[in-house]
Amino acid sequence: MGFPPVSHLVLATGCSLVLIGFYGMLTHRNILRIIIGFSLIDTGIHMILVATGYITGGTAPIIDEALSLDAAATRSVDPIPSALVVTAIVIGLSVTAIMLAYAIRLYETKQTLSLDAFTESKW
Amino acid sequence: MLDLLILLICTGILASGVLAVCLKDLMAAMISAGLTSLFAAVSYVLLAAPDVAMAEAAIGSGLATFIFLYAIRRTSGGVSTMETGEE
Amino acid sequence: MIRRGFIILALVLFGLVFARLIGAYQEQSVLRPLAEHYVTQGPRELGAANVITGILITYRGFDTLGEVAVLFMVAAGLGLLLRRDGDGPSVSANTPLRPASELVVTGTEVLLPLIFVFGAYVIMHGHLSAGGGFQGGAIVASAVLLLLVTQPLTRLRLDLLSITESFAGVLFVCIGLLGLILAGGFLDSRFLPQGQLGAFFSAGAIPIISILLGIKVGAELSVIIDRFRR
Amino acid sequence: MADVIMRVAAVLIFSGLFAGLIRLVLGRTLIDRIAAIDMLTVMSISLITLYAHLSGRFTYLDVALVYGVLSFLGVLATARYFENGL
Repeated sequence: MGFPPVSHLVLATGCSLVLIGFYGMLTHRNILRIIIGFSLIDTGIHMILVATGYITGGTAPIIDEALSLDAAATRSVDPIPSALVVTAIVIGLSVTAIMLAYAIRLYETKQTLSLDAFTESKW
Repeated sequence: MLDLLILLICTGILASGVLAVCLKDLMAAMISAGLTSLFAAVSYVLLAAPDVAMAEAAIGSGLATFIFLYAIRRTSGGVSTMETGEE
Repeated sequence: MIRRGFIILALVLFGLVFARLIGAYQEQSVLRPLAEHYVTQGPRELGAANVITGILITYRGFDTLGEVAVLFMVAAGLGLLLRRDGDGPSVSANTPLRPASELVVTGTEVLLPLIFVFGAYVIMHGHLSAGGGFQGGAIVASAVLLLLVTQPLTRLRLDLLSITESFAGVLFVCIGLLGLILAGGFLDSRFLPQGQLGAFFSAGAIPIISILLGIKVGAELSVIIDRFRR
Repeated sequence: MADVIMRVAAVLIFSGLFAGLIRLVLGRTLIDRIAAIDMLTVMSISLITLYAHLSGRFTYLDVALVYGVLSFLGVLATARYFENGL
């Protein structure tokens, strides 16, 4: 098999997604589009974190008929990045919600979402 | 087999990510960003992390997209006076 | 034009950093020592078949408490940010909402209880299969969202939701203090009998904490969604 | 026999995902893209189910159920947005 390992593929995709989101944040002038770029970066970082927890040929760390307690040490993947990412996803939603609320407030004051209209708050 | 599945899903993630940045229509860009999260959730299942996949599918792809939908509604969609292009 | 050059430069630099990171990364073939301890000792100590839920609720329970506090602050802050002003211009308020068609309303009435049941299943089965408080709470909030989408004139009882989530939060901290008194430390779930690994009534206090977490997260996410409506 | 069925299912899911991606990238109107996204969600459900069978872990099926909920909700919400009902 000429394929790179599975976690390298996901790692590379996550890094590319971070770059894509960064590009979107830098080039666009619309606040909602900047928030979209931010959420893309969020997803990319989650992918990187999950990929670092993968063990070659691993399966989910849930003990049931398919995975006995003794086999878990050798066959299951790393549970710590998974637990961290579950919390990170919820925090990502909170941050997105706050940013969107600020975007709505800005729209109500200026009737536009372009960054060029908000010159007085630049520093 | 797992390699091929991951490769296809990664292609989908990259394609929808590029679409989310490049599309002119704000609504389509937002839906593409939601699709990115959806494919990312599939890749988490393939990486054996079903808890994360469930959270990402329900929160990152579901609720975040709908909050975006409401926000676009309240800012009346694509505003005509707004420059969406680059510079 | 010079701006575009800077953007490309920044992207290329970040790309180089990422490429070096990926090139130096080796896929692991054995678990790290801490992870091995969690995977081998976690089910024996806690009785939770799902190691991730065990980590989230007991080993890293304090993080979860802080995260729930962040969600609570976000819900409160959104109430402040998006409050409806008396004479708010509210661009879209002048166009009346179109009611959903009968097919959609009937389909929602059939589907809504099923989604709630599925959310309850995910919350209460969190220590046995994939899921837990956060995921189940998000599913319950999706069901609330479905209700709001098909019947946009529904008014959520925000005061009731606030009281519910406050009670859940207080009970969460109380159970944490019980763990401090009766077992090893704050949010230690071992003060209830551990039970058989894989049975529904097992894993000490983890299912109870999970249910409280699910109620709290579901109520908070519902409040967050409701704030975004016009 | 079961192996053959699995292979056929994998090929069908692959081609379905591929066709959906093509429609998503080329899609002329927004409605085309939304239909493509709905199809891609269904294809993801079948992909997860196939992988749950291949790896022998049936706890993965819960994730497919979440996708099933989302598939209905997503299309309904976007459709209501377009008919000015959100």
